[in-house]
Amino acid sequence: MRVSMQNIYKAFGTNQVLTGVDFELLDGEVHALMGENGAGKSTMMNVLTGLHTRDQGTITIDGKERYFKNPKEAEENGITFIHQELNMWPDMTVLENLFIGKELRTPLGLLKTKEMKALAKKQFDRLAVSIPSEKEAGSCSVGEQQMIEIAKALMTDAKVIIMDEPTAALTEREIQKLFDVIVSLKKEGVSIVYISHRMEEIFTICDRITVMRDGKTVDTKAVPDTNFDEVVRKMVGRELTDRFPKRTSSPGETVLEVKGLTKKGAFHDVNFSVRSGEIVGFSGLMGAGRTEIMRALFGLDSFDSGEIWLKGKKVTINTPDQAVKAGLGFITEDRKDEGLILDFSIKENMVLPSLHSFAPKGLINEKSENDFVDMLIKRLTVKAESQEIAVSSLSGGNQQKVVIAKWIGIGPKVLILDEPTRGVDVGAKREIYQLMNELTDRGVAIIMVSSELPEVLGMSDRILVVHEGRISGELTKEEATQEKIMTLATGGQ
Amino acid sequence: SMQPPEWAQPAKKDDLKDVKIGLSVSTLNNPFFVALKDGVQKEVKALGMEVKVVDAQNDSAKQINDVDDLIQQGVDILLINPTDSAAISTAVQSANNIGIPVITLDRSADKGKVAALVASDNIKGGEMAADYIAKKLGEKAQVAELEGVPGASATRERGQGFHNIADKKLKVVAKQSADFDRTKGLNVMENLLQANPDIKAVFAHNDEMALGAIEAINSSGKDIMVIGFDGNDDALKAIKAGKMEATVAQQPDLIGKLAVDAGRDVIQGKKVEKNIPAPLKLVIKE
Amino acid sequence: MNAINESTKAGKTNFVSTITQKLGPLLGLIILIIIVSVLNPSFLEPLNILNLLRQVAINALIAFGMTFVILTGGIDLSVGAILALASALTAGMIVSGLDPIFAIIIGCLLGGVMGIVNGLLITRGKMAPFIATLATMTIFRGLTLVYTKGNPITGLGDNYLFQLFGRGYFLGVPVPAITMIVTFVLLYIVLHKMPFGRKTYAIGGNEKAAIIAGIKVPKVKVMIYALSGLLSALAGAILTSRLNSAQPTAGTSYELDAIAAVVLGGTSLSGGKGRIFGTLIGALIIGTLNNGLNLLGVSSFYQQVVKGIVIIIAVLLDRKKSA
Amino acid sequence: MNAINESTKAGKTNFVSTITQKLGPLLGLIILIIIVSVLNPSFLEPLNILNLLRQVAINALIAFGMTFVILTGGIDLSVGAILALASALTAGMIVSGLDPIFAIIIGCLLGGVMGIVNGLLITRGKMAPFIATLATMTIFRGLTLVYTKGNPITGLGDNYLFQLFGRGYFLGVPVPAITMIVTFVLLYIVLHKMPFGRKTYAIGGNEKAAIIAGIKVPKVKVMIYALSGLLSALAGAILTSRLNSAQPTAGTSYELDAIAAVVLGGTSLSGGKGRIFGTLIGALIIGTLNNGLNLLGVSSFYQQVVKGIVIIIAVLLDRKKSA
Ligand SMILES: Nc1ncnc2c1ncn2[C@@H]1O[C@H](COP(=O)(O)OP(=O)(O)OP(=O)(O)O)[C@@H](O)[C@H]1O
Ligand SMILES: Nc1ncnc2c1ncn2[C@@H]1O[C@H](COP(=O)(O)OP(=O)(O)OP(=O)(O)O)[C@@H](O)[C@H]1O
Ligand SMILES: [Mg+2]
Ligand SMILES: [Mg+2]
Repeated sequence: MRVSMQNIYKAFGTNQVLTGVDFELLDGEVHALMGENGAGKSTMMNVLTGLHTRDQGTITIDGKERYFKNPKEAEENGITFIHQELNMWPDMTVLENLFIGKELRTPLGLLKTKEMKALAKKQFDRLAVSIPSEKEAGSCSVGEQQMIEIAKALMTDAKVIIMDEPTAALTEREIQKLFDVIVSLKKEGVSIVYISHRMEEIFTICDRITVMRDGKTVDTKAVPDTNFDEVVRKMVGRELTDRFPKRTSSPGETVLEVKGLTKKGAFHDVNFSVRSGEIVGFSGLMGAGRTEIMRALFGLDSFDSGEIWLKGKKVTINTPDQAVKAGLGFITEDRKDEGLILDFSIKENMVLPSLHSFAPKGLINEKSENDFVDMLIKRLTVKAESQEIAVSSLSGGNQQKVVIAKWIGIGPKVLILDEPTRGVDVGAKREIYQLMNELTDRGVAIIMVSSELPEVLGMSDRILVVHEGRISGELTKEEATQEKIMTLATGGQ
Repeated sequence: SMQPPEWAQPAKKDDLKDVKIGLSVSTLNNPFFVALKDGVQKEVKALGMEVKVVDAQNDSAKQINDVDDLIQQGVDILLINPTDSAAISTAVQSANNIGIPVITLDRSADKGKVAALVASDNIKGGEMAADYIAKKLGEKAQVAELEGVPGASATRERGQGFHNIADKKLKVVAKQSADFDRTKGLNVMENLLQANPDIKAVFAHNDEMALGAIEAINSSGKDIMVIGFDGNDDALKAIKAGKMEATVAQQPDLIGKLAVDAGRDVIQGKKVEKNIPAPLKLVIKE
Repeated sequence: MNAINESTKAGKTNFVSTITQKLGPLLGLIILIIIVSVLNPSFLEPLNILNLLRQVAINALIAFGMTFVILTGGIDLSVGAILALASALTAGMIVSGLDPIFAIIIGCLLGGVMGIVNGLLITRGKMAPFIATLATMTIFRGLTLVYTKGNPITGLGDNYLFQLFGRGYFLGVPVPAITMIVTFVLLYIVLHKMPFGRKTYAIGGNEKAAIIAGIKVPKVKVMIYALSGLLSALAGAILTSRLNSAQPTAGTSYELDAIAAVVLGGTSLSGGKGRIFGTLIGALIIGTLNNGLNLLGVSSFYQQVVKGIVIIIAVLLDRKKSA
Repeated sequence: MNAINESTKAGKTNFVSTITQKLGPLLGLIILIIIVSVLNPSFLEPLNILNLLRQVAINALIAFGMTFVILTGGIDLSVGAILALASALTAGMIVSGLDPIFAIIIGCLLGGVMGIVNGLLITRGKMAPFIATLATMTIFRGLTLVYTKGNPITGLGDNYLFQLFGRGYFLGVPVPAITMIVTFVLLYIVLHKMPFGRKTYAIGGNEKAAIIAGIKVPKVKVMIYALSGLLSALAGAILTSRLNSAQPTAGTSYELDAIAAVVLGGTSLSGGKGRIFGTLIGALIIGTLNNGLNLLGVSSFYQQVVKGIVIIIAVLLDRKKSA
């Protein structure tokens, strides 16, 4: 199926998101769509599939003008969208999730459960995963959930599949399987729109690349005719010298020490320490238990045994407020769900953990609050018209900067960053790395949990690898390689 | 200060030609008070006066607001059917302050100056019911009592009157509140019958509950005498049809009429009785 | 902290917790029945059980509709008011000479229409269900009083079928109980065996995702509020027949009893989780409490205290289990 | 689709929408006042305005507490019951010879304790606020009836200060109105100028994020339900003084009026968004409606219909603007 979108305009209120974008998808190609956060990639695809209506422009499908009223109509006409945010019903079973809105039914209107189960199994086999169809979707790992979404799309006999960051939550093995499926789909003549911030993947799997910036198409090129640096330059509109800025700080004395931290069924005998000015990277497969360790450390979850020492003193951390008091900051992996209050302004979000320091006499001193936030906005180069606008209107990268800024106010001794650049574009990524460097220069100890190996290798002073809830090895910056990390992460020696 | 400021006091009217009456009713969700209101309106019309009606919906706080609002509209006399005797006192006092005479209907006011109270004697009515049962079924018969909304003066007074006699002459084996409500009367009665199969008579604090109780008794197949209170249309019909034994009938429309008449007398400067009794009668099948 | 932990549910405990979750309310009911019947054996007499079933029917019917509403994450405060208005209109039609059974059918449809008004305010008007149905509750109550002038409507004649509907027995079982059971079976099928039920859960679980999945969310919601209205009107018809009259203040605070039944049955007020079987049990718990406390001669003042405490204990136990 | 577009709020429109959002309810109130006073000029007479303020005070005080509760995404159905129970206990203390002012203070504290019970059920017990406060509502109502034996408590003596509290004037303004305004100013400062207010909004905006930011969410919530209970008890004290007695059924369905005031004031029932100034306006709107409809001689049946319709219109207009 050939899809052509021409001169598409779309605004949300006064926010002009698409300003005359063009896009052309051919039969049986894998077409990468790239651009910074907020460039309008997801929006363009939502316009195509009818979730949003365009303000202007034409869409043709196989040469004929065609506009869908809603995603379901698009799907019935062969265009399926795997959304960036998982569209899951955590309390419903996997099977119910797969067939929502398109259940098979008898002429009397009753559900045909057996047939649906068989169909589900067929798709899961194709993806080489085994997920019991009676399992509650919410108890599946994020990777499994992503696989369910993909299976859902495969079930529709699609001619075009749009994948919006499908690999953000997948393991290497799962990604490989997905790529196999993409190749076989391509052979069947299915066209694929592939949206991702992961450069390596784009160059592995895609045939052509379209780069967007500020709601416009910048360029479309075949993959062999372009390279990494050119794509990045077109995306951000300027030259990006190096992806990972140079680490300059040198680690000082030990700030945090974790001894024998254990929680049955989650992690066992976790020992590690972080020094001031040091970045310790936590690597491992998806679901290895890194997030759970950090949540326990921060007092969000309970643990069974173990000790936490800060600057040589044993501390008790049972609740997050104790952690914050002790000087810990936690940037969670899900910024929308746990990091930000979306309706709050930038200012209100940034001062939240340190509110009381702005109200020495009980009343909040707005002037010092404003000054402080202005300073942070400038230092972190948050792109926003004012500190009063709601964070929900910021792009992903800028939102992430607000989350980090939040913790600067408490003067943290230790900062935990869980997947700090997930879903963040190259330009913003670099700025976040720079910020981490600045923080360590001031003596902050940083724990960085990340599933992106280049990031772990590029930014950490020391790397700990987690495998099934245990620390399976430690590598210095110098000795670490992708291969060594992967071996440790999969349980090899 | 307990008085509104000078600048806010309304100008006193001295033109008594077109008399405006304010009527505050405790509730209009109940046929009794609807009839009472109708009685007022009919008499007012007959006398060529004007009446403003407000409905407190059984909420004492709303009622004193309502009375404030009536005063605001410049009524010359207030007819108040209080939701509660104690709670209405402040409203009566504020009317007194401005010099508007007050007549209460069905219930009295604890404090403040009331020109007249027009009411049937609820205590007496309760006694009549108990006497009737004792007379019909003999002493020590087992009876049940369906009480009205807890705390309502009708509940208290009718209950008091009933027990004045019943505690001596009858055996009250069960009493439960059914909130003056027919549905609750039905459900509560069903359950009471289950717990006390030997009941011979039921006294309900109003006809609504009595009618509910009758439905319960009918489906249980038992033969139990039911006495209600109020004498509303449904109850009278039920008595006529032989389904209900008796009711202590009030005459709400008469209460309304008597109140208006008393009000007229007050305005014309005539002397009125402090307590104006409205006749009460026990209605049984002829 | 709690909010976050709540969602932490490992795979294995799931099976056990599903079982206790399903049996929780039933267990509660059984314990309650045992307590009551030990204290007063007459509770278990057949006639009392039949009475109990009849008393429960009205609340259960309303609570069934409320279950669908709550599953979508909504709430319907207007059920009691719809019951009263529909019942008044039905009685009015009967008095004016319409065939009673025909009047009941029209009355139920009118109840459905009132529910549609709720649904449209919520979907088209984008009002929060709480405030939309709070407003319509006031309006429907007012209209009932306007229509009845505050008086009960009586003189409904003695059509045998009509009387049977609220007061009669069929094969020895009270007709309202039969109506309740038949409705339960139908709705059980709709909720658990048909796509409509899946959509109901999907809306409550994740409304945005439901929209993207092509579910016509507004349409489904309107249908659900219509169902709630229709069932309230049906409950109203039973009440009208039982009382042989329409009461202007009928159904006052029935919404609270219905919501309590749904929650006691284990359905979550935030939507997406719950079962209609639980609601049936919840209604029986409340009915048993009312009936049992009366049988035990507990004063109506203490009855309220006991009811509140039982609700708290039941919900707390349910929480404990799933934690 | 709608649900998704709803969140569409671009940076620039924010400013304009904040303005209309702030003025929306006030505008509604002004329009209402104009309509009423054109139809009946006596509405604007000084005494009526003073009466109106006094009438509004009770609902406004309760609604202030409710605003905090709703901002955290909760709800408190027990306010009316707390009012009744606290009022009965206060009256009981006065009758038994305690100094009335002292009794009022203890009564308010007891109201706060009842609120703490709510708060603990919700935080420790992890109960949904709706069901927790529904249960405590039943319990507190029952306890009130048990304590008062269903009778009003009278004979409160004639302590001048006590009578002044509900019925008196200070500098020409009714004392309840002064209590309301002072409370408003204090709570305004707490909500908009102090960390506690920020925390309140944060919890309603995103509870998980608030927890992670180190806010002691359970503590804040308990304090807020305590505040709501305390203010209900304060309103109860005013009512006791006005009625010169404690009524066992006082405050019935006051929770609905309070919630309506909060929502009319533009606060969102899902939490995190709203202002206490709006609530004051909301309470004035409801008060003006009650007072105005009485002055216009509208029958109480139609009053309900009109009130419901006004609520719908007001909320719909508010939606329109922010859309
Ligand atoms: N429903 C919506 N309402 C309001 N603004 C929206 C909506 N959807 C997207 N936007 C805005 O449109 C812009 C483009 O968003 P879009 O999601 O298309 O970007 P993207 O290129 O997919 O970015 P990312 O790489 O972060 O996914 C952003 O500024 C975003 O805030
Ligand atoms: N809130 C939750 N509910 C259910 N399961 C969870 C939850 N949090 C974690 N898990 C499960 O616990 C295991 C460990 O997950 P964890 O998030 O700690 O891993 P991770 O190494 O940080 O990986 P990720 O990169 O996905 O965060 C996984 O199997 C995950 O599915
Ligand atoms: Mg996107
Ligand atoms: Mg993680």
